[in-house]
Amino acid sequence: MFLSVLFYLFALGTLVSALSVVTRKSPIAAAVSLVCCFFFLSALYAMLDAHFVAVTQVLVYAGAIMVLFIFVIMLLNLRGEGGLVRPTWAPRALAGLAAAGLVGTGIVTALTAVTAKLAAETSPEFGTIEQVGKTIFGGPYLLPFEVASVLLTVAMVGAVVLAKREL
Amino acid sequence: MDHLLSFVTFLPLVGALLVFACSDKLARYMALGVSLLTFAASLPLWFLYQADGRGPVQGWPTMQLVDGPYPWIRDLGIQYMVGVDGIALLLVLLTTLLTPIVILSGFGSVTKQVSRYMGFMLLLETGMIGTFVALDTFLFYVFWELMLIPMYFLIGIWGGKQRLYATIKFFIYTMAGSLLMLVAILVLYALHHAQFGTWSASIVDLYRVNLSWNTEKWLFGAFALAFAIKVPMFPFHTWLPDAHVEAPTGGSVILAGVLLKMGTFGFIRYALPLFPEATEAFGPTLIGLAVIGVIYGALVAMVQQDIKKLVAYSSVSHMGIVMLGLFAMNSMGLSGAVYQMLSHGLSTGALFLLVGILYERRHTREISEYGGLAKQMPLFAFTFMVVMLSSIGLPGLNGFVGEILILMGSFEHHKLATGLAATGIILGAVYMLWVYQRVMFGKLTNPKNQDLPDLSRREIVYMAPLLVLIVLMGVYPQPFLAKMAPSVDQVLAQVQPASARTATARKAQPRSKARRGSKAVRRSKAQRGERGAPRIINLGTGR
Amino acid sequence: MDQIDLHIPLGLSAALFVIGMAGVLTRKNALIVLMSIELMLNGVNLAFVALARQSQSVDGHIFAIFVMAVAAAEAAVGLALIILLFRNKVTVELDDLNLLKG
Amino acid sequence: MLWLIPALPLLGVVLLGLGNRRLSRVVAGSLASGMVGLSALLSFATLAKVIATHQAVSQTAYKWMDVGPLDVNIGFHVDPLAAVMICVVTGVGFLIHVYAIGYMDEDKDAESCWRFFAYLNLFIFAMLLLVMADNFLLMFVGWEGVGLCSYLLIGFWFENEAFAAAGKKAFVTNRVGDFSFVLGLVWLFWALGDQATIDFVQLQGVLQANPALVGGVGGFAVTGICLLLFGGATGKSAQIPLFIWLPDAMAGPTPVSALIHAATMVTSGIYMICRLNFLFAMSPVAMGAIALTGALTALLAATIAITQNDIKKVLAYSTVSQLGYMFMGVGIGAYTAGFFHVLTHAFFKALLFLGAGAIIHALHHEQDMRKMGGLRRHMRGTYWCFVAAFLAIIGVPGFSGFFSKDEILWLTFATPPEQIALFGPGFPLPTILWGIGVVTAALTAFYMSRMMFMTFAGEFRGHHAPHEAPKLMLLPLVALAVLSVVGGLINLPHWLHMPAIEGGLHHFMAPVFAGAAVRFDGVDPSLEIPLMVGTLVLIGASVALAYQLYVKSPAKAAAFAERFPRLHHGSQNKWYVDELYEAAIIGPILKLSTQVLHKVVDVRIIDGLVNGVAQLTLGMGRYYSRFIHVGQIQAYALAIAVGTAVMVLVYTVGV
Repeated sequence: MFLSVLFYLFALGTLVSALSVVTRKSPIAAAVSLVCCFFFLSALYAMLDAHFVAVTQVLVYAGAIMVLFIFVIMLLNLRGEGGLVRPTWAPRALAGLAAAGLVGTGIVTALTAVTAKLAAETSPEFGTIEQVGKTIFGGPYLLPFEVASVLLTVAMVGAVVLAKREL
Repeated sequence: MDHLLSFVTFLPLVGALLVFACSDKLARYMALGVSLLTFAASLPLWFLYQADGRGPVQGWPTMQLVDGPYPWIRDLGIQYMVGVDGIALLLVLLTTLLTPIVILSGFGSVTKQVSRYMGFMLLLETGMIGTFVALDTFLFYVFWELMLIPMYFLIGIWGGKQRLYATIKFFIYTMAGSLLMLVAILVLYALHHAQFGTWSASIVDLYRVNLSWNTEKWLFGAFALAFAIKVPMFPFHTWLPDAHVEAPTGGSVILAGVLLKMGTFGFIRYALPLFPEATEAFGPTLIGLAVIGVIYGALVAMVQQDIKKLVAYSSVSHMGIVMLGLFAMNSMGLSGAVYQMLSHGLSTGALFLLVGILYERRHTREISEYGGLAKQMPLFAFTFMVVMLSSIGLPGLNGFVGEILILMGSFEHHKLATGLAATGIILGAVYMLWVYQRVMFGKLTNPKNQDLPDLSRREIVYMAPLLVLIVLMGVYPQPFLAKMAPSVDQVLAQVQPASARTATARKAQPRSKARRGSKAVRRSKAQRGERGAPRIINLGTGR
Repeated sequence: MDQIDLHIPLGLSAALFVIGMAGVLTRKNALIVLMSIELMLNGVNLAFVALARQSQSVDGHIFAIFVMAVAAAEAAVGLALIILLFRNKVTVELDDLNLLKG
Repeated sequence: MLWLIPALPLLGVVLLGLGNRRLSRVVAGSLASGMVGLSALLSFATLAKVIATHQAVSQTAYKWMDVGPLDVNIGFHVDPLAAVMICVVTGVGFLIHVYAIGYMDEDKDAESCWRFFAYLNLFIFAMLLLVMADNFLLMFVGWEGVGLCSYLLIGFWFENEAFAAAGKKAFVTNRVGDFSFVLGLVWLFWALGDQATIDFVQLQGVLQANPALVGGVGGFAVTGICLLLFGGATGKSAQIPLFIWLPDAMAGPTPVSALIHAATMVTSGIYMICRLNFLFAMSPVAMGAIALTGALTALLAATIAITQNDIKKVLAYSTVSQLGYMFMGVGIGAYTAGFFHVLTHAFFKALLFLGAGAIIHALHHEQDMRKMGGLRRHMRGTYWCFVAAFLAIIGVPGFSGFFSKDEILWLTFATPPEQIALFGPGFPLPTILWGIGVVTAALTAFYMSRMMFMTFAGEFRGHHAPHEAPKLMLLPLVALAVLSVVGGLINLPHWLHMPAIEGGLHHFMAPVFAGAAVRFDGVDPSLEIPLMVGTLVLIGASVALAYQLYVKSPAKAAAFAERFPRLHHGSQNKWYVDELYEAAIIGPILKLSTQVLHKVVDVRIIDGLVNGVAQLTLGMGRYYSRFIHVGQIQAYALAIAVGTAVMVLVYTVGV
């Protein structure tokens, strides 16, 4: 019961902080909201027995990626500029919201078909680093995993090439 | 040896990747080396291919040197499978021969972005060979479109003044046709699944699909349109003059030499055997267009002021003859069509090379700018003469063999069309001799032509093989014809609609000829032909 | 935990996705748009994780990890692009970017 | 060894090509002549063998094409007809080669002599293929090959635009004929059905066994085929309507005119009909058409020849006219007579051309007869040779031309009308043809005399002092003169009552023409001598008239021309046939191509449509892009979102 309440709370937190991300005028506020959101999510992952993912979420997202974001915000010294798209585009903003709403409605409608409850129990190893590691390195995911590392390297090189004034 | 064909197909691709990475200077030799290697690798195909042998494909004995099938997109039943029959074999060899020639010709004429030019040429070669050897329709389609991309860049980057217009016109014309063809392939693919319960895009499997007349009609239309644009048949030909005029020399040579053959090859491999009834029904229409093309192309060629445009229109005319042979629906017509495809590839390719040589020296293609060159460039004049004579079908040179076979073949069922098409041959002589007279004969009056150098050693090197083949294929065509004969019979057997099958049976009978002195020899030969009879296996009999 | 319906995490996932999408579509600050994209990716991740638990298979986790890798790459390149953009145009406003206008 | 006969000249071509500029005139000429000479020796050996064994010689070199029902070899078949013909080709060819060594010494560009001899050798090769071929297609190779060589040689001095144009005209006109020939060949091939063949010997067998295949005697198919094949012959042998190229072909060096445009190539049409006599004999209509075409051509060309001033043009029209005789001969079925005339004509016309060449050479390329005259004194050797040829062509008894021409005329007269049933069996076509023939003979005598008198009689009217031809040129002239005089001996007429030697050629050729059943019993045979005498009288009168007009009182000729200006101009301008073709065929085709097909159909209609579609698409794109293509990333994202939304909705709600 307690866990359920906790789950709902975290879910609510996620939702609120997510909304905050897209509504803050200041980028830094949005970024901080996003960090909150990531923490809540991490908690949810943990409750869903995805221990390794939860940890990675904190390390990679809340840690690495968000630091990068905040760093860039500070580097560019951005203040509260940049609210919604310009007034002339108000219809477009509305259209965007409507589209998002439509997609959401669609997804929700689809979800109403889902009646299952979350499985009560899982095996103790489920979601542990060991199991995840074995799955990654012991099966068909090995190659994609290695390719992902290449992707990251490429992204890194790309970022350097793009952002550096002169090489 | 099992993978020789794949090796030949993909060697230029690998080469292209290497060449792209090279410096311009190195790229030339690298590309030449790769293309020569490809040619060398493709030569064994000629010897490995046994015209009377049996390949591993069920119901398609003339398909040999098969590599595959290897699953490619397993869940969709799409395979990698390549192989050649006698017809594709010759076209592959034509491709591998022309590519090094074209690359060598580009040594002088291409000055900017050389490595890319050479790379695109090699990429194009893979596309062309792949199109000829693919035995899976999806694979075929991939190669078919792959050809388009390098060609687009070749015209668009290294072309003349109007190159963008030309390249986009070329691209969209071709694309419009090939997309329809893709739809048709998909429909066939789906029908195959509906009828046999398995997904397969293999051409052999698709041959078996039963089609209602209504479906067949539309599918044939889609395929025929795609191929007719590529051929090009009147009235889908207007991309050709533009593309040829704007393309760099190498592009024109490949375009005329190989790419146009894709259309006729497509008819032989796909449109005809897949849709025999529609072929029979629409044959007269296509023959009509072909004949119009023959005469129209020749007439329009006659009045061109631009040499390249003239040659381009002559291609329209010549390819019309090929189409006439294709739809003659007998072995002479079809063999002639295939032979003419090869001849046209050689002679028109050579013509474009020669025009390119002139253009390289004078940077103009206006006929009126020239005159009297024979005095200044005797070797060039001689080469031009031989190629021109080949193009107008002088007996003893390669063009004649194809033309006469086509005329003889098509006369069986289409007397009027044959008669009309033959007038195109007269006109062919008119415009070719006329342009020759205007360019080569007379006094050398234009001061700019005063000291044009004759053929350089490099130019001699790449023209020589073409000349040798032009003569060889004229005086001794039998080896080529023998290579393709069983394949031609195979295609014909597949194309015969049920109604006409009996005629095929008659054809398979030993030919009784009252030949003086050598009756016994003839008999045994006929028996060899008889052995070919069971070739006509169950392909298409499912209909 | 036995009281929770599966559609709670899935619904939350959808909500995150839609919120992110709304952000992408309506905000003009490129940084916030990037953050919104991260939100969308996280929405997907949540669905992966929830369904992985439901199906008792860690494959979903692995996908989530892959998504993170891609997100990291995307963030790195995206931020680099923003820096570049800022350097050239002294703005991160997407409205000012209309070179694609035909 | 049969293959060596054509192979030697081909080898000559290759050697000359390899040697090219390094070869001097004499070396190149000797090489070429040597090859043809060797070939000639082999030809005579072959002829001797054929005479001795009474058997055709054949040889198959290799398989050329074998496709479906078509099976062609590169094979040679030398029967009596071909045996005689190859001897003429190589023999006369050899003489002319030798002559050409002398003739070409003044060529400005001595370096191109090798080219000239290479072309000549190539021509001999092609002509031999044509003659020796054992099948239609190989014959066609030679057939077009000689056309090509003719093209190359006419345009040999290609720096002169007019010469190059003449070459092109020759080739294209020949092509028109070849087109007809090919259609005839293809039709014949398919008409035979299961027994289709293009081998001459087999063809004869098939047709004799089963004439119904081509519709039997007088059938539609056989008539069509024969007319189409004859169409090919009109091109090659310069008959109406395709004779226009031959006079222009005189642009080529004179040895070429002698070899190609007099002795050999132009007779290939007659040769072809002789070779296919068994086929042509099946169609009386076609035979009639051939005979009539021949007769009309003979007359037309003769009427043009009488007013030409260019010595070579006179000879050219004379050739066309004589070819007309030959066609008349083969048309009525007198194959041997026609072929006999081919032989004698080869001798005397080659001689005339070579003689004219010697004159032109002596006068530094002056061809206008008005600037000649009195050459009898300056060029004695040439003069006497010329006289021999002159007597032969006008048909003075004893000379070769007399025998062949007289035989044709008599047999024409004696042909039963139903044998050449062009206008129905009752029509007296043979008599009309004979009449035309006699008139033409008189005209021939007139214009040849005119030429003789203008050239050799009177005083020299030119500038450069003429000189006698060098030995190298004179020797072939003498050889041909001898042949022109005695050539008739090979086929003496029966009324000489010398059974041992009469009709030699006729007996020798008999097996070749055995397949064609022709009769010449339409009239009383006793008329033969009187008719001959009458013709001779007419010829004599013509010569006398020419003497009057051109030697005695030249003013009368001019006055005569002024009396009938239309006739004179018409004749001088070749009855405006070229102009007619230009206006009726060439002009409209060019106009159609430029004005309609290219400018309207291609550019306006087809490309207009294509570009129109492109413009439409572009326009639509421009119009709509104002709303959609705004350049804002989010706008595009919105489009994606809307699309996604629709998809999701379709999926969930199931619209």
